[in-house]
Parts: sequence; structure tokens; C-alpha cells
Amino acid sequence: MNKITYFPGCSAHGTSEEFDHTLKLVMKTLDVQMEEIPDWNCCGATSAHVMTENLAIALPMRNLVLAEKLENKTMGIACASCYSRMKVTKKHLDENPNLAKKINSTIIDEGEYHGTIDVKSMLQYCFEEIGLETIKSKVTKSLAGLKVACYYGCLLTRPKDVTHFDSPEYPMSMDLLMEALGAKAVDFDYKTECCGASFSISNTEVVESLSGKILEVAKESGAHVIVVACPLCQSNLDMRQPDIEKHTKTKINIPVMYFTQLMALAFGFPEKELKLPKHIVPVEEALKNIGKIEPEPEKIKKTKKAVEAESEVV
Amino acid sequence: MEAEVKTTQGAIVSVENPEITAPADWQPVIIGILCNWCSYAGSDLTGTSRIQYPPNIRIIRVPCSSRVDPWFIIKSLQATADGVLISGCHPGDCHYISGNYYARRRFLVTKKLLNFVGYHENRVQFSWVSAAEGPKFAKVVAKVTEDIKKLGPLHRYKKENF
Amino acid sequence: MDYTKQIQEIASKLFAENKIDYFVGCKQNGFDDNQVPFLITDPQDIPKLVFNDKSVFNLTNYLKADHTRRKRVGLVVKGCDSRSLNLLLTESQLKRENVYAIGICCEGVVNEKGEKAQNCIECVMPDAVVFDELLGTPKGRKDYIANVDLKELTEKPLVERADYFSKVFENCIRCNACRHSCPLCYCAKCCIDQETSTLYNGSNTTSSAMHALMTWSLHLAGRCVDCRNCEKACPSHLPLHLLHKQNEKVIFENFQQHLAGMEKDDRGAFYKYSLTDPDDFIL
Amino acid sequence: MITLGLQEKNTFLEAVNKKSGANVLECYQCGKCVSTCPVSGYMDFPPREVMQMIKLGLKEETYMANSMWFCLTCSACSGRCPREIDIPAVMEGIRHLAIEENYHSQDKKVKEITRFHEIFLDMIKRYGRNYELRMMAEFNIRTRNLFKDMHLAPKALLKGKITLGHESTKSAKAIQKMYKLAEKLEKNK
Amino acid sequence: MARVGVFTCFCGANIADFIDVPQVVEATKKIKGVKVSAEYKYMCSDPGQQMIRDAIIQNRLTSVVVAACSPRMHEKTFRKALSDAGLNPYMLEVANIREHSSWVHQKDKKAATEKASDLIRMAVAKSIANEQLHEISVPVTKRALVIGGGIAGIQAALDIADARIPVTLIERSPSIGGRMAQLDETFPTLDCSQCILTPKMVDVASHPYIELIPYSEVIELDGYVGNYKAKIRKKASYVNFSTCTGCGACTQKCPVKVSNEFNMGIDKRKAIYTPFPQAVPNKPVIDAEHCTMLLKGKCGICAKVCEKGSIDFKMVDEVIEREVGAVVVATGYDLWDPKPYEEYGVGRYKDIITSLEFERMVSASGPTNGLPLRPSDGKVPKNVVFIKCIGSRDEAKGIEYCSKICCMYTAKHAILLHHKVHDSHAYIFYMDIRAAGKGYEEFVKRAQVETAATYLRGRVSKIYKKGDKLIVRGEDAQLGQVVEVVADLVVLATAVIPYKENPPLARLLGISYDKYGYMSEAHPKLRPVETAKAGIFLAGCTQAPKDIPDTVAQASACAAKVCGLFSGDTMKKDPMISTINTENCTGCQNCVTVCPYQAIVTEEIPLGHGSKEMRIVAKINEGVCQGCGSCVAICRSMSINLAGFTDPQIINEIVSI
Repeated sequence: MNKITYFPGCSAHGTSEEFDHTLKLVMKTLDVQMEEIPDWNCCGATSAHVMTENLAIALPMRNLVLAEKLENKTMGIACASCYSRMKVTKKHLDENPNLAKKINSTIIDEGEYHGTIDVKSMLQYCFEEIGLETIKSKVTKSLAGLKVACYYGCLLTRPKDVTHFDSPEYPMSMDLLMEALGAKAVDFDYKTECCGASFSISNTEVVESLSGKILEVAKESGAHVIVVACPLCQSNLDMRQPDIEKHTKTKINIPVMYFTQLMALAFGFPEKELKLPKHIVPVEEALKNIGKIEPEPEKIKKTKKAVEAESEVV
Repeated sequence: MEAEVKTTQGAIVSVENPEITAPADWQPVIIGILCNWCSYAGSDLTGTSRIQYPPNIRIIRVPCSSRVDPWFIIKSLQATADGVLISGCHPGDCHYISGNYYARRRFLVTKKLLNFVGYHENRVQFSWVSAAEGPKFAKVVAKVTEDIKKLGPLHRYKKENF
Repeated sequence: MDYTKQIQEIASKLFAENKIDYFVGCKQNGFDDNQVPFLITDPQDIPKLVFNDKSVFNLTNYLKADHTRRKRVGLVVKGCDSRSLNLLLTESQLKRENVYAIGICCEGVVNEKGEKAQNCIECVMPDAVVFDELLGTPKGRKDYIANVDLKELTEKPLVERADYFSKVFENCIRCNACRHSCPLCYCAKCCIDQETSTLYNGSNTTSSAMHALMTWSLHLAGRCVDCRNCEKACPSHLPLHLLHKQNEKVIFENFQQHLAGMEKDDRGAFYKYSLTDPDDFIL
Repeated sequence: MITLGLQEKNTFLEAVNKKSGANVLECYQCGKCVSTCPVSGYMDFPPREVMQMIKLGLKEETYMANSMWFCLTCSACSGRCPREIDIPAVMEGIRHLAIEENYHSQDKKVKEITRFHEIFLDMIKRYGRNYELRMMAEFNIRTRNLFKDMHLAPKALLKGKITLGHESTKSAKAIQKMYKLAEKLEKNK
Repeated sequence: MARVGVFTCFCGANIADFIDVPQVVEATKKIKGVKVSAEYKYMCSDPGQQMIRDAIIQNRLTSVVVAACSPRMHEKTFRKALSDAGLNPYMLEVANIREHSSWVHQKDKKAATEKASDLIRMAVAKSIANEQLHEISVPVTKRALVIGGGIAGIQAALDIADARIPVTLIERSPSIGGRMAQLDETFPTLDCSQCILTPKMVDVASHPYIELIPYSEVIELDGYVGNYKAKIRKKASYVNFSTCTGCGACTQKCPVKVSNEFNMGIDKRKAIYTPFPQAVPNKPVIDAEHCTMLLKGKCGICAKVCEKGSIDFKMVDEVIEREVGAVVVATGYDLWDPKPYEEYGVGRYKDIITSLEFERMVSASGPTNGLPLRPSDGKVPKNVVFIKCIGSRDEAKGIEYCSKICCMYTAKHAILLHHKVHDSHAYIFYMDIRAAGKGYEEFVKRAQVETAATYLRGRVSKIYKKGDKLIVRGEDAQLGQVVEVVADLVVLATAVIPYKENPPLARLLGISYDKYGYMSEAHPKLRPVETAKAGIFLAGCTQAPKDIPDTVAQASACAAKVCGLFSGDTMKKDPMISTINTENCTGCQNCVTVCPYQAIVTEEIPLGHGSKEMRIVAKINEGVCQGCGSCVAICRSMSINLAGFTDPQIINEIVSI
């Protein structure tokens, strides 16, 4: 049994309950015990670092201090935005012991910061610590037939010197994870474009334009579903979709799911556990593709053979 | 540490030792050790451009600033000079590729050591002067002369030496 | 800190296996606690070997003599001693295969008063860095601390410092014990003694003393390992470490935190350079 | 027209570099950030031009422009910058400087954005965590745009996207104290 | 006992107006050791020199001081005067009282006069410590080794050989020609690369003074200027070149297909191959990594079809030695791999190619018969986007420097594209257009006007796929707008990087290289073709990115340097170099470390007289030492001295003031 310190983030108890729920199911299946940080607070993303200097460090730092007390090796974070704040803060503190000392002594009451805990996003945790092999072994219902576009958003892999995880331009971890579940991950060029999360309330015009472009490209890539790992991305892409459709006068209709929902599905949990009614864009239609395997076109097969023949030395 | 010229009863006093004084019209002697390829050529250019500078400096030519052994500096200060200026090529311009980089390290340590045992840091100065920097050479000499004038005479051990 | 027994055992073994011709260690000097360096050619003398916190000498100094240079020698090295051994090897004065070094993880030696010696308090590397076998538990490298006497002196006004050093140089009697005791002064004929040298004019004057000591310290700049053999040897009790520590500090602060003899093949700060060395003192 | 050469020293550039830890002088105006930036089209001046303005010392113009407030901190630009300049840090730096030096952009959008952030921070101060519906409502009231996104609310409520109740943490008190201390720290500077 | 003669010059009014020369002459007479002190209007004139010669003979002078202008001016003149009078020329010292006194203290005659006297006293003191020195002569082996058979190596070899100096030209691949052979047409004249290069290649092969050794590499270089000894490994070609007629039957019949590196992998070659049809020598070699006969002992078809029986599977590498006096390094360049540009989808999209791939495609003899084709579907592209500075000027992903040639070849590509596909359109994303060269700006104008290539100023931020098109997004900074270009083909102008084997080769040759791997020249401005090691020269992109005209110019400059070096049977050298006092040398080898020229080596000498035991001491290589004195100052035992600037000389100067 692996143990992990869990930071759900504010959305997990609100907009992204389905993420939180399925994450817990999946982790249980994978034999991981999640210990939620008692009495955690909001990390302040993104307002704190936009507006203030000290609070931007202090808010995530309090969580880090609390997390260290649980004495697990890793802290897993559900929301990409929280993850980024936590990582950036940790980097600042580790590189800058004076800053750590200053904030620790002036603002935070809960105890000393030591910098001992490893911060990972839940996707990163699945990919790096659990491993695709283990995940594959738990699959009871292959998702074969489902074409997914994996959307990582900006903060999961960027900036590179903060996250140290996957490529900032064309990450593949979620794609590989989806393929381990049996789904087909399509080529998707907008994997790491920003959806405009921090403007989701204050500047909807921007969000609609950015998210619209992502949806458009995803649709074009032939995916049935967009898979995400962040509640903010999910709500932007899902909740704003009807508005976007209205503005662009096109029908997009592509559901946006959390990777954990698909994992839960592949692990054999019934559909009702996925909390599908929470989605604004209905999911059920897309999931019907599971099991429908398109025959590989003759042409492709041929070229594949030809390529093999060419590369081989006669 | 900015030195100020001190006088008592019309005589100039050494900053290192108040017992050492010189008459008011005292002129310091400065030894300039210049590398042949940049600074010496630069000082020649100062001449051909007729740029005027104080006459206190006496120039010694060496092939490269890396030829300058630190004890030349110690010897100069002990024997005859009130100050020493050593000048070489700018970093990267050394005629002998890397000589001035080695020299730079030795100079820094020597300068600090001399200061540590009681010589004002302005007694020993270094500069990079290229063959094209005639005006700069004049400026450097003027500054060094000015600085050393403020420090007063230096004959700490001279009397017993010669 | 007492390694006497282990060192005696190792020395016996080395002689028995014919791995060495000589062994350099320390022995008790007569009635009091003081020790003296001890060169063993006969294994029968091994029981006289001691090694504890009074073994203050840097024994690598005894490797630079012509008759030990070419023989197989075993010796005991503390952290600082091993750094000078490193330099002697780098500077081709010794062959590695001729030296059997028993490295010590040093806990510091004591001065005459029985207190921990100042250079041990400020020691950067108590463990031997080059050895054939290592005794004790390594403590690892420590942070660099500027010398306390140096600090005190640097804060004094220039006039006082000049005065202080005038007296220091005045008290030098030019006996050259410092350089004879220094493991890194191995020139067959010191530059100061050369006939062709105009370095100093032969007389025993303050200026010649100053010249000799300053030049000496610059020859050791970036090489001195702060073993203080020189200071122990000086009959005039001159604070010779000040010059070395001053140079060490300047070099440490300006040249990539360089410290002498820490690594193999490092000849010292004056024998290499970096493009980014400080330039701000240059006009 | 802009007249240059009147400032003795470009203190603005120095302040930005110090605050952000980046070196704006490294920018060679290739424009990769501009086409990378998802919101450069909404900015008064895209990142490349902001860099140039800082280099020229155009402090007021930079502070009063909406550019820095539109930065989403998505870090796409810095990841692609050939000179590895941390552009989001520069944007954050000028935001903090503008707040410190009391510059307030009159841009309507900027006002909305800053208002949102203020409400958000206020929310955390009160409850320790974020409470979405309340925040949306408050945002709409304070920006005098009562019906913004209202069409989404019923659906969101219905779907359980937004919950009506809110959980306040035990930590709320601790957080309130943190706010006070942080404020004090800023003032003492 | 020293007998010094001092000769003070008026230099017309230049000195006399500001210095009281008679007073100086009188003061000089009182200096210990001075026998003669005289003055003259122009010391450098014939009568002036005669005066010195006469004084030397009459007074049996042991050294001479001329107080006049800078020694950088007339030192040689006066040295000759000394030597004419039978005195060793190095017994001269010059007191620089013009540049250092009369000209710079024109307002203070008293001080200037005093200073002049001081300068003369210093010169006298120094001259007393002067020693007799003699010019050093070093024998020279008159043969040059040229490493690399690209255009740089070819040009250098031909120029040297035309001066009737034998040249050994070695090339690591089976044919000479290098990168230039891969190019289609060349800027700014658009003449065909093959047409101007192949005649030169043929000249190399037929030149009586050139020994061409293809398929070989240097593995060792010993010695010093004029006297190098090179070991060269001739790689086994498995084809006997002396009997092979180059008929090509073997290449036709060989069943093994391998990616063709000459065509950037666009098509295939055989395991026995000549790199390209115009290869010199036009003989095939067997690629041992892919030949099934060599790998598994199966096949041998080439041996069966060869009428001459030239195939020899048992051939092994051979090491030969050549004695050479000079070396020209012309290793050329590689191109940067654009993989790190993930945002462009490099590696994912087939229709993003590099500039050299494009070059091969548009080459008339290339794999696509001169047409640029989309690798994905083989269609002719209409909209082609060229992106410059890929890897260049990009410290985040590539290298900091500008690759110099991309601006020009991209303009050329735009023009070539237009020539090949008339209804195509070129879009060029650039940061700056660097077209400094004869006819270069005009050439760029041609691309902009005649070809109507669209130049967009900005770096591309992203490329993504839409259907079978690539969408290229970048900023048009002039417009201040983000633009997206719908492209069929994207060509990346990848950076020029040093040949990957440069660092090991440089270490082997004993020359230095920079942080990128380019070989370092001796002086960036004044000695751009020499290296710090005398007798080794650099040509072409081995030193820095260069275009063909610059490369050829530098290669010819190398040849001139080599010819100059070989102009006599021996080389004369200034004797002002370091000498070792072995008696006192400790053998610490610090001098070896600091010497910038590797002029110091070690030798073993007996420990004492008649002793069998040996000790190591330093040894100066007279041919290599340049006389900087770094080793002198670094030597703690004072065992090294620099002739002309010895410690006693300098100390005499210091204490005599």
C-alpha cells in the first residue's frame, strides 16, 4: 500500500466533484491511500500572485508546511493550477532560504518549512510512480474504439524548470496513459495551449476565444472526447462550450472528461460512478464508441509494410 | 578607502606612516611596467598624439603582462617608487593568447596582500590599455599620479636598503 | 583522537609485506607530551609510533628530502597534510606508487595550551583527500571560515597594520626555518638564495625579510594548506599564517572558491584562469 | 512621438529587472512571444513591445497599459524565448510595481480583472477556501453587471457544478491572521 | 667591466625643443659604466649611425643605449648598426625619450629633461645586464598536410602545390568535395556548385604535387613547426583502387540498400558505393557497417561481377606516416539537428525539412530530379515557408551565434523555388537580414522583388497541422500582428555547427577550440588563419561559420602562410625566448601548464654527475617558444629566464631610477 498526501484544491469540493470522486476510486484500485491535508487552504491561484508578493508565497507555503507534517514522500495535487502554484512556491523557497525564513517567521504560524516533500500532479504521480504497466494490469474493460484528444493545459508541464515533467510543447504522458487503457490518443496540436483559466469569470470574451480554438482543433483531430487533468480547463472547455457554439455558429459538441473518469471506466466501475450528469456537454453519446473498432484501411496497411521493407536491409 | 593628502607644517605626510614626510613640492616616482603589444604601443600613441600627462611615470617594457613577477612590484616599492602601474592587453586581446589572464589573478592577490601588510591599495594599480587607447593611457597615468600624490611619500624601508 | 594502535599495526604489516622502505610518523619526545616527527627504517621502532591530537606535524614535509623522494615511504596524513601530499604528487615531486598514505579523519590537533588549534577550528577538510587506507569516519567538507586573526587585523586602520607588519618583518632573523618546514618548499635552491637573483641583497634587513616572506607567501598562494608547520618552526614566533590566510581568502573569494590541494591535478589558483575572473580592480 | 534622452538613468528598467529577476536587456525583439501569447491580441502592447517600452524607460505608458493584466502566466512565451527571458516574471514584476507605486489603469477590462482578483483574495480571507457562487455573484454586483453569466447559473446549479453551501475551514482564522501579517510586511518595506 | 655608449637624438626639434639635450648628455656622462655620451640631430640617419659604429670601435663599447624614439620604431635599425660594428646586436637598448617624454610633457621642460635622464639611466642599467644573443634557426620539412577535402582543403592544397610544395591531402569520406558538392547553385551569382567545384576536384587528383589520400584520418601529430610527424589511418575500402576502373558494375548489382547520407537520407544508396557521380577518386568503397558479406559472410556479389578482381574483403586499416612542416586544418561543418523545436512539430510532421534537404531536392542531380517535393505525399508544394535562425541566435535551444550563411542561402532557396515551381510562393520568417558581402544585398533584393518572396520579420512560434497543410504562426513585427501562413512545405534554415569531431582532433593536434567546438585562431583580428601552435593553420568553417568566398579566401591565406613558412631551408627566429636552468629546475611542470604554445616539454637528466638515477626537468622547444615570459614569472625556483627581459635586466631598471 502506497501512501500519498493529497491536496484536493477548492474545485474538488465544488465544480470538479467528479474528478475528486473518480480519482479516489482509481487510487483505491491502484492500492494508493490518499491522506488529505487536514485544514488545507486555498493556494491563491491565480489572484494572489497577480496582486501580491508575500501572500503569493505564504498561501501555498502554509499548505506545504502542513503537508510535510504528514511525513509522506509525495504530495499529489488534483488541480493543475494549484500544482503550479505549489511547485513555483517550492522552487522559490528552496532556491532562496532567506525568503523561506522571512515568510516562515513573519506570516506562518503552523511550523517550520523544511522542503522535504515532493510535489506532483496526480497525472505525474500515475505516470511516474505507479507506472503504465500497473495501470494496464488493472484494466478490465478496454476503451478500444474511443478516440481521445489529450489536453494538458499550460501549467501541468510548464515552465520546464519548475515542473520537470514531460515536454512543455508536446507532452505524451497522458496520451500513453490513455493508450494503456485501450483508447486511441489522436495527434493534437493544441495540447498545451492556454484555455484562459484565470479569466474564467472576469474576462469571458478571452476565455471563449482561447477555448474555442482548442475545441475546434480537437474536433478536427477526430477525437470523440477531450481528456483533461485540471478542473479549470474542464469547466472552461465544457461549461463555455454552448456559448462558444453560439458565437461561432458551429456545432462542436465534444465532451470534456477527466482522465480519472476514463480510468475508472476502464477499471470496471459502472458509468454512474463517473457522475456523468455533471457534464454540460453530454458524454454518453461519445462513450458509445467504445468497442466500435474501425477496420484499418487497406492502404495504410500496405504502406506500413512498405516502410518496414525499406528500413530492413535485404 | 579614499585617501586624502595630509600635510603638517607644509610637509606632505605618508598615509602609511605619519613619521615619513616630504617637502611640499614633492613629486612621486611611479614605475610603469607595460606589455609590449598593447599598453606600450598605446603609450607610444599617446606620444604621437601629443596628449599631455604628468611626468612622474618611468616606463619599463616587458613582452607581456604575464612576464611581471609579483616581486617586481615589491622591489619597486621598496627600492625607488612611490607607486606602481602595470598595464597589459584587454582580456581576449593578449598577443600571447592567455598571458593577461594569468597575470590578472596574480595581480589581484598581490595587490590585496600588499594592502594587507600596510600599503595603501592605490600604491599598486593595474590597467588594460590597448594599442589604440592613447587617450586612455594618458588618463590612466593622470589618475594614478593623482592618487599617489594623495598618499604621500613611501620610503618605508628605503633608507636601509641602499 | 587516538590512532596509535591502528597505525602501529598498519606500519608493521607494511614492513612485513615489504611494501615500504621507510615509515614516517610521530613519537613521544622524552618526558613531556610533546611529539616529534619520526622516521622509521627498522620495524623494531614501530612501538614508539604514536598518533593522537598532539601529532601536529605535517609529515609530508619529510617526503621532499632526496633520500625519501625515491624510496617507498609510508606515512600518516591528516586532512591538511593529505592536501599538501596531493600537491606534491601533482607537481611531480613524488610518485604515487612510492607513497603509502594512511589517511586520517582528523578531529583537530591541540596547541601548547591543550586547546583545539585555531587552524583546526577553521579547517575546511578534516578528512584525508588522498590515501591508501582511511581511518575514522569521514566528516566531509565544511564551509570556509575566514581566519579570525586575519579578520581582526583587516579591520584595523592602515597605519596600524603597517606598523604591525613592520614589527613582524623586523623580528624575522632570516633563519629560513619556515621554508625548510614547509612541505611545499622543495626547490633545490630557493629563489631568494640564488646568486643571479637580485631578489634581496644578502643583508638581514627588514626590507629583505619583508621581500623574502612576501615572495614566499606568494609562491604558496593557492597552494598553502594551512598546516602551520612554518609557524611551529619559527623561532621568532612570527604570525606567518596571516600572509597565507590572506592570500587564501582572496583566492577563495575571487577564483571559484579555490582551495589548495583539494583535488588531484589541481596545481593551484595561479596556474589556471577563468575568463570571468574579477576585473573590477583594473583601470 | 516619444522623446528619448531626457532621463538620466533608466531606473524603471533597473526596478523591473530587480523585481522580476529577469534581464529585460536580453530581449532582441524576435517576436516569438507575441505569436505564442494566447492573449497578445487583446493587449494594448504585446509582450515584445512591453519589453521595448521597459528598455526605453517608458514607465507610465507601461503601467497604464492593460498588457500586464492580461498576462495569463501560462509560461508559453518563456518556454519558447530564445534568450530564455522569464517574461511572466517581468509581467508580474511590473504588476507589483504598479500596485506599489499606485498606478491604476483606467481600462474597463483591467478594472474588472483587478476587481475579480480582489474579490477572490477577499473570499480566501473570509473562508480560507474559494466559494464559487458567492464569488460570481459578488463579482457581478461589484462590476455592476448583474446578469453576466446568469444564463449559466441555473444549469450549473442544476448539474451540481456549483454548490450553494460553502465550507469554511477551521483555518479561516489562521488565514485572516496571515493576511494581516502579510500586509504589515508590505508596509514595513 | 661594462663600457656603455649613450647616443642622444635631437630628432630635429621633436626632442630638442622640449628636452634640454646637452644637459641630459652631461648628466649621462656621470652614470657608472658610461664611456661615451654623445648627441646628434638625427641618430637614425646614416651619419648618426656612423657615429655609433665609430664610437663602438674606438671605445671598445660593450653595450649601446640610443635615446631617441620608441624602440618599436628604430630598434631594428640600430641593432644593425651595432652588428655592422662587430657588436652583438642584442647589446642595444633604446631609451624612449620622444614618445615617453618630449611629446607628452611639452609644457614642462624641466620635468621632461629629468625624466629623459632617468629613462637613459634605466636603459644603461639594463644594457649592462644584456647578454649576447643569436638568431635561432629551425630546419623545415617542406611538405604540407591538409586535413579535409572540402572546398577549403581543396583550395589550400592547390595553392600550396602550385608553389611546388608537396601536399598530402586527407579526407575522411570516400570522395573529396565536402559540403559544397551537396549544393545546387551558389549565391550570389547562382552558378552551379558542381560546375565550379568538379574541375578543382579533378585538378587535385591530377596535380603532381598533391598526394590525395581519401577515406583516411589523422591519428597522431608529433613535433613542432617545420618538423611535424603525422600518423594517418587509411580506412579499409575493400576495393583495390589501383586496379579498379570505376566501371560501377558492383554498385549496380549490390543488393543492400542503405540510407544515402549525401542526399540527406532522401533516397538510398548501396553498401558498395561512390558517394556521388562526380566523386574524386571515382572509385567505390564498401560500407563495412552494412555489407552483408563483411557482417555475415553472405553475398559477395560485387566480387563476382568485378572483372578486374578489385574487391578484397580481407583488406584492413593501414597506418602510414608523413613528415610535414605545416598543417592546414579544414574540417568543415555540420548542421544542427532541429529536434528541440518541439513547438514546430519537428519529427512529427514529414513536411518540415531542413535547408540541406531542400538543397538536395532542388539539385538537378538530386534524388527528386530537381523538384522540391513534399515528403508526405510526393506532391509539388505551392506555399513554402522558410524559417531562418533555427538553432542560430537561440541560446535556449541551440547556439548563441549567428550562422552567417542562412540569410543568403534562404534568399537563394526562394529564388530556386521560384525557378523550379513557377506558381509557388515563398514566405520567409526572419529576424534580421544579414547580407553583408559583395553582391549580397542585391541578391536579397532579387529574392524580394523578382521572386516576390514575402519577408516576414519575426520568429515562428508554432506550427500545427490542418488537413494536409501546415499552419505556421508567427508575428509580423512590422505590422505588429500575429500572422498564420498556410503552408505545403516548411524549410528550416538550421544552424551551422562545428564538425563534430573537431574537439578530439584539436586535442590531437594540440590546438585550442572554443566552447562550441570551433578551432581557435591565434588572434581574432590580426592572425585569423594561424593557430596558437606555430605551423598549424585554419581554413573555412573549422574556425567559424563562413560562406564559400570567405572560405576560399581563407584557404588561400593559409597557403600563403605555408609558402612563407617554407620560403627558406630553415626558419629564422628571434632569440628572445625562454631558457631553462636545468640545474635548478624542480620538474614541477607548472610552466608546461601555463605555456600557451605547448612549447615546454619535459626531459630526463641524470640526478647528479654520473648518476644513474634520473630526474625530470623542463625543456623549451626553441622552434615553438614565442617569448611571452609567462613561464618565467610562474617559475618559483627562478629556473627560467627570458632572453632580453631577464630578471637582472628588469631589476637593474627598477633600482636605477
